[in-house]
Amino acid sequence: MNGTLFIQACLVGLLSYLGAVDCPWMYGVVGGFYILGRPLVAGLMCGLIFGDVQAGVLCGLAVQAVFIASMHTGGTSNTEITYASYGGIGLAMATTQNPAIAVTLAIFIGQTFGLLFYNLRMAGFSYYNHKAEKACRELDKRGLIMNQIVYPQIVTFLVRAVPVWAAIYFGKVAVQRLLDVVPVTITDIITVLGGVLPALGIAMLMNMLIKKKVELIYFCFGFVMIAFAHLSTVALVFIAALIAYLIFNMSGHNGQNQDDSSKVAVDTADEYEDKDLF
Amino acid sequence: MNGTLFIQACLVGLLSYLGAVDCPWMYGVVGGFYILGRPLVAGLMCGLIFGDVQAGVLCGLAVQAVFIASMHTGGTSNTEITYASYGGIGLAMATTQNPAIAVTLAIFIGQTFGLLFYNLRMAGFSYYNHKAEKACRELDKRGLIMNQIVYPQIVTFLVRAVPVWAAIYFGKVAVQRLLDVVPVTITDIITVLGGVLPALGIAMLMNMLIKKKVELIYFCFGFVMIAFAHLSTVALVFIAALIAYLIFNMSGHNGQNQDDSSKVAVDTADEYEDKDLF
Amino acid sequence: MNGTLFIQACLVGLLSYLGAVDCPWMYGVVGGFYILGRPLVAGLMCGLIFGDVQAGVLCGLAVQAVFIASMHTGGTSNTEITYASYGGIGLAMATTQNPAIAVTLAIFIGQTFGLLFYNLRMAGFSYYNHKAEKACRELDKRGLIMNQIVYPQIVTFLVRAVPVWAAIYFGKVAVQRLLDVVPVTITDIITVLGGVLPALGIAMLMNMLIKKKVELIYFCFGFVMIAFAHLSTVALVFIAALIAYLIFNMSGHNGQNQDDSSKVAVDTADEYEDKDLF
Amino acid sequence: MVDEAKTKTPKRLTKKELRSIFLRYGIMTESAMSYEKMHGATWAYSYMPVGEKYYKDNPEAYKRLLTRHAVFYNTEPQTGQLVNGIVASLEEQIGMGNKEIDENVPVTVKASLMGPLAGIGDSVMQGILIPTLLSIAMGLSKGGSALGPVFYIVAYAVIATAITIIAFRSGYKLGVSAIDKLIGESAKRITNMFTVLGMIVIGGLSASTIAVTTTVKIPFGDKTKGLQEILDGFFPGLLPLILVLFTWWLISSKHYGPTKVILILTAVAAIGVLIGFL
Amino acid sequence: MVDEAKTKTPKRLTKKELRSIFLRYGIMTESAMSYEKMHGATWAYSYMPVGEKYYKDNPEAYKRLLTRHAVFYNTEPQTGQLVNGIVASLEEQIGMGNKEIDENVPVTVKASLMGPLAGIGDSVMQGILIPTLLSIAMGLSKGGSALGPVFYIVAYAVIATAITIIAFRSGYKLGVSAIDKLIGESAKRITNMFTVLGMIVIGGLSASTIAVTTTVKIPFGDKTKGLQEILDGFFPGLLPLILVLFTWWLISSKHYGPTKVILILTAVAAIGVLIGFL
Amino acid sequence: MVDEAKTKTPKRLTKKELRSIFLRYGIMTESAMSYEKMHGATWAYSYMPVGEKYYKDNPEAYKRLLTRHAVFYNTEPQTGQLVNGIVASLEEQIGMGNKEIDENVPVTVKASLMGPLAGIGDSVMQGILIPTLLSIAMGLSKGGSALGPVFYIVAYAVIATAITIIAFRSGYKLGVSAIDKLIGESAKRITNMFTVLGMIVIGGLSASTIAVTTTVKIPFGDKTKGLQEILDGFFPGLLPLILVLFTWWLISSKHYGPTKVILILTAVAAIGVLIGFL
Ligand SMILES: OC[C@H]1O[C@H](O)[C@@H](O)[C@@H](O)[C@@H]1O
Ligand SMILES: OC[C@H]1O[C@H](O)[C@@H](O)[C@@H](O)[C@@H]1O
Ligand SMILES: OC[C@H]1O[C@H](O)[C@@H](O)[C@@H](O)[C@@H]1O
Repeated sequence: MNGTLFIQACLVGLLSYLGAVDCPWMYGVVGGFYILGRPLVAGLMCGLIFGDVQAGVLCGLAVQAVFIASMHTGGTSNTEITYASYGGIGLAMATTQNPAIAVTLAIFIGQTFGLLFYNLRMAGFSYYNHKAEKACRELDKRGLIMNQIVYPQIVTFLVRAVPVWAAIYFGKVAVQRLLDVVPVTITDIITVLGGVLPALGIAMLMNMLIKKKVELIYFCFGFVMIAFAHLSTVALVFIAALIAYLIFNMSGHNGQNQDDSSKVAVDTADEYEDKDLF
Repeated sequence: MNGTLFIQACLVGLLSYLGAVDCPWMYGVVGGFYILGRPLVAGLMCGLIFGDVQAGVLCGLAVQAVFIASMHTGGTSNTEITYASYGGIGLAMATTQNPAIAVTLAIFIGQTFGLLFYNLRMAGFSYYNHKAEKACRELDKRGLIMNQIVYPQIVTFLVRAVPVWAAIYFGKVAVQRLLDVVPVTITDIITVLGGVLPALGIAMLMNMLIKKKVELIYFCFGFVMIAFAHLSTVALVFIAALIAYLIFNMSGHNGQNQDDSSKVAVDTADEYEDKDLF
Repeated sequence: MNGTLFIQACLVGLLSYLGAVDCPWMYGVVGGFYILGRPLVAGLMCGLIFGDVQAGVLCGLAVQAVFIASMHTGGTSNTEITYASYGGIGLAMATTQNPAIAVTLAIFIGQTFGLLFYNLRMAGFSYYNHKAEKACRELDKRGLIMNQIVYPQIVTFLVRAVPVWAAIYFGKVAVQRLLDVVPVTITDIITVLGGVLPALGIAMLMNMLIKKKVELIYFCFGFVMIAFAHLSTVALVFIAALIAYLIFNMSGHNGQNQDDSSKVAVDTADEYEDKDLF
Repeated sequence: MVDEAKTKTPKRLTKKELRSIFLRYGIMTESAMSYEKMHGATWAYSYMPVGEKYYKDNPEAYKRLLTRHAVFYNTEPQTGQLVNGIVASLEEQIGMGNKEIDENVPVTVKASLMGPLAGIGDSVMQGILIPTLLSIAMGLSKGGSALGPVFYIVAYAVIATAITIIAFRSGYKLGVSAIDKLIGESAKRITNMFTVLGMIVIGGLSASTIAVTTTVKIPFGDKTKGLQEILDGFFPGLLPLILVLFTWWLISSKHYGPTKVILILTAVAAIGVLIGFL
Repeated sequence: MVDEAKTKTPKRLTKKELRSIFLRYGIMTESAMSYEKMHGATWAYSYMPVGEKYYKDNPEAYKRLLTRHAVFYNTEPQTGQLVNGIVASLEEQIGMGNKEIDENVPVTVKASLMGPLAGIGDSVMQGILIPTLLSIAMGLSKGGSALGPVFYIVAYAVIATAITIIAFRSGYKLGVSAIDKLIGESAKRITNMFTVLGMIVIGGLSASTIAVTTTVKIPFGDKTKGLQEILDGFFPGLLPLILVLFTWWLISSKHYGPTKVILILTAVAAIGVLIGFL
Repeated sequence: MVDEAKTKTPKRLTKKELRSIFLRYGIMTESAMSYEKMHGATWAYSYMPVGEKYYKDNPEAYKRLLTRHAVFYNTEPQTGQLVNGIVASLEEQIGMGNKEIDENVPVTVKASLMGPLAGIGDSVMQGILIPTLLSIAMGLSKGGSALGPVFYIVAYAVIATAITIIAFRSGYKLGVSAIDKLIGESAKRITNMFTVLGMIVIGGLSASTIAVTTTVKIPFGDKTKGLQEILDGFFPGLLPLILVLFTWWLISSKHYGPTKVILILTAVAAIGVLIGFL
């Protein structure tokens, strides 16, 4: 038994639980899913665990690029980013430490086992939900806590930490062998897929935001400002904010504010402000 | 007699008829005036005819730059682009194959003979128009077709294909001699004129679009985005579309949509859409 | 006595009076404060006086950068730019002709003696103002002219031209000595301060313009267009004009124009125009 | 729509007949264009299939049909298929005996739509679409590649054909109801939107197509510097901007025609070259 | 607010109790998330402090409290603290015996707010904030520096925590009055504003994150030129744009789920690689 | 206008008299400026020609004229010619005996216009025009060329003089009717437009003029990297932005005066340098 690897695998497994969307201990999703769960952070963590921060961050960087627009909306996710992060980067760190391999493994793990485990669990938790609801009706406070928190957490720990631990501890050898035999075309396809995947998260968000086809004009404007004018995202956020604010004001100029527009003298600007927005 | 040149001149003459604004056979202006008639396309065609596509395209490119903003509005044109394209590029291909010469010839032919022939024909067609109208009143179907289509087409073929053919077939020698004696100042002036000419087409369009002087701000904005921010036209079209859409929405927020604004709930967004624009 | 320096100092002193905010002789502030008073122009003037236009302009350039956003609003100024310009650049031209020294001296003179003299004079002129008012009540035309123009001008000439003259005539030696002993840290601080100072003028203007915190979005937009998109100020003015014009139109679409919007047919666009803006 | 079941005779136009009307108009619009009648009796030719269907036995009605479509008419021919579609649906109703639609209606519709549509159509097609596609194509042709013209031919053919088809179909579908939509408030908004789009894009177009630079050198100490370089330093494209505004002023305020303007521009170019400015 | 002085019992919630509600929700929201109930009974758990305070001696009311908070609920958990704040203030009123607020109100409030807030919250947090911070962080990590992830951890922790706190406080302060503000006209405007912001930013995001390039070479005379290079010449990012629009169309019009879309994208990548296009 | 034919005496002001009023104001506005009266009795001096014309034989009226124009007054002097023009037309009416205009009217007009005009005038002249021209001029002066200052002198003299003339003429033409236009709804819109223009441009101004960079180096593995370089990587100009917002906060929220702010900024610079940050 490889003692170091065992401990490393345990730590990575633990982190993959702590960074899960349903893990509460890092101040809910704030410190968990949205910090620990991000591949870039996972890269740093795995780097620390495997003793090579630079290699870890480079792996994190590569995986993050694939999952930067990963979305988790309405309980549905286009990828299981935590399995992907810790499974992919962890395994890569345990073997080649090659960012491209990390990406391949992350995509593979995230889209297969990851989504499978995730969806099974999401379906299964109905069981505890019903028991928790029953506990509410019966004023069974302990039952509520056990069924809403304790049992689900135990389950989610098991289906997350254990497989990731196993993947790293036992997968190391397998991965190394696999890498020797996998045809280069497969690697190419996965590389291309890595560039394509962000489209899914973005499309999910578009689906939420865009109600009329005409509104694609906003989307295309943003696209063009980056693709043609080579602005950075930070600059775009400011420009977009201006446009959004103009639209906000514009829409405010009809209806309710109309009748009393004459009353709104200059000196009442501040109260007016409150009524409107900030 | 130079057999090859004869055939080449015939082909160019034919194309200069097919690309004319009043030639129907290429699906009206779609395939004719707006495709065959453009100097860039004429360059390709002449290149094919004279057996040097690259030289042809280069001539077409140079002439197209001069005529890119050429407008044909209300029957009035700032240039006779088809004579210019095929006369200029055709002659240049028959002689020096030099793009600068092509531009000079195109401007010269377009602004002199070209506009002359064009305006004479536009005036003369009144004759057929009256006969066609009379045919309508008398239910003379054949008369309508002859006077509205057949005779005018024969005339326009003659005043287009023949002069262009003649210019190339007989002009070759003349042009070559002329080029030896014409002073460099004249060439310089024509070169400068080539850079200046697009201003006319644009100004004609401005005249159609700009109703109040303040609206020059839109024009200047477009100018600045290209001249200062070095955006491409494609990017500008997207940006302009966003601004136009904002203005469309803005103007919609008064008047009719006002009263029932409260009724427009979120779920009726789609019907609302139809009422508005797309 | 150094005759050349004496005359040079006199000329610089005279210019520092002519470029003052309260000096009328150059068509008020137009030719005085806003032309002669600007450091860039002062640089040219001092260059001419000291016989090295290039060095003068370079000093003017450096000082202008510090004071480009210098504001004079409501009688209050964040710096006494005329003392700064002529004192600083003049002294530098009399000594090292080094732009960095010019900046240091300009900041030093402007923020200390300059503001001191300025504020004392602004307070002191109340005296003449009261006498001028009395003259009005008594229809004492001569008294009005003397108290409103003659005496104040004599005073302002004395508190401006004389100190600047003295600073240059006597300061030359002192400055040269000082420069040998002043620690480099002080120079560094003044250099940094030179970069920081424009913030004050801008902040004063922001204070006048920005009524609600949300409006910072406009400010930030302008900032981003320069800092990220590397546009020039000229381009920004056009873009800003477009946005301002959109907002102008937007605000016009409520209230008064509403009711008669149907009456505003296309052909009355020109009269409508007058009613609105230009 | 009238009740089709009641009477036997009135049949709607078949797909084939509609296609015929569409093509006759699309192909022949400008076949006999004169300044006096412009598209004139092409309409009569286009509606012969309607006459053949409904007025085979009613020569008076047939005559009236042809005669009312032999008057002056002019609009942008491609987007103009919209009007053709509307008129087709109106003439179909008239032919089917719908008494609610007077025989004057198609004439009025044509007369009231042709103006606005010419404005929008020309600016969208000639002002935006064609120059944009051409400038893309010109980029692809650098060095003389045939790719550019081929791209343009394909792109324009596809897009413009699609526009004609969509325009005709929409017009036919909307029919009478189109009049409200196309003349009412909403139409003004759409026109306005396209006008703004057009103004911005042609602003950009003038920056990218008008090529005027000055050759003047101005002395800078012992070296000289191009005036053009200096202009580019603070306002790239200033000369083209001045030129296009000047040309616009000639047309819009002086009401000069294109030929007069060309002469003036030629004079400007000649003088500019002769005095060594351009 | 009810008159607190009148009766002894009804006390407002203490700071400590409020903090407890805030934290219970913030930490446990997604602890037992299933597709069936989503956040469900976490709310019951969060409001146990209210039960302990007000319903210690009233088990029926306590049961009703827990039961009404055990139903399906889902929103973006971080910004969702706003709803938690509002509900806290409502439950406080109910607990204090304010008869004007029915026990149904919190349930209705939750049900009507959760939808809009999910939309805005997800797009602001997952669509704008996280990708923007991550892309900054990725820039800082180039070469493998730990600076990137450290920056992200700190920045996101601070900003997201601040958002949760501000959201909860605003909600609690607004209380019942929030309902108007959050469902009325003004809320629609704010939603709209954020939607526009989101659409523009994700447009930019897709330009910067989706990485698809073609490897096709096309012959250019004797040399070959990359198709990608040609595309970049007139529309940088055209392939990513097409891809994301295609993906969006799959989701929005075809109503495919993420898994199906991933399979399609994988097929696209595989075929693209196999035919040598990608 | 009163009927000029009826009585002999009331004559309108001659061109020469108007020019005199225009110049007296334009030249002398700030000649005796104190914090107490600001432009004060310059107005009395400016309106002496009116007194000489109308009140030669009516010393009481002459006294009243001078006295009412000896009160506190302050606005931006150049654009302020607008008010001078309005007042000239009012005083002309009063002088001609038009009883409809009370002698109080000019005073009220001045008092109500001076505030808004100071805001707009300062931001347009000092906030936009001058910095823009100066930054162009500074570009032209690189290397020490006199071209920069010469350009600025000419450009500002021409533009500002034109502004004063146009402002005076418009004011005189509008006369009483100006009051509505300048205080009503429309004026608020124009003010608002210029305010937005100003805010955007000074945003850009702060990006281009405030020069603060940090000298801190941070270790990056074995090498070090400038913090500034890192900041530039994701937010160019972050330090200037923070600085200007901080300064604005000092002025707008803390209500510090310029001198206090300068001291604070000096302290910031000093500390920054001493701790090795700036
Ligand atoms: O869509 C709202 C919300 O739904 C679920 O709770 C999860 O998917 C969250 O990540 C998401 O924010
Ligand atoms: O202006 C509308 C229309 O007028 C004429 O028919 C021609 O000049 C066309 O090219 C133009 O589109
Ligand atoms: O603020 C208006 C006005 O106030 C004073 O008169 C001076 O500070 C001027 O420079 C300024 O323009």
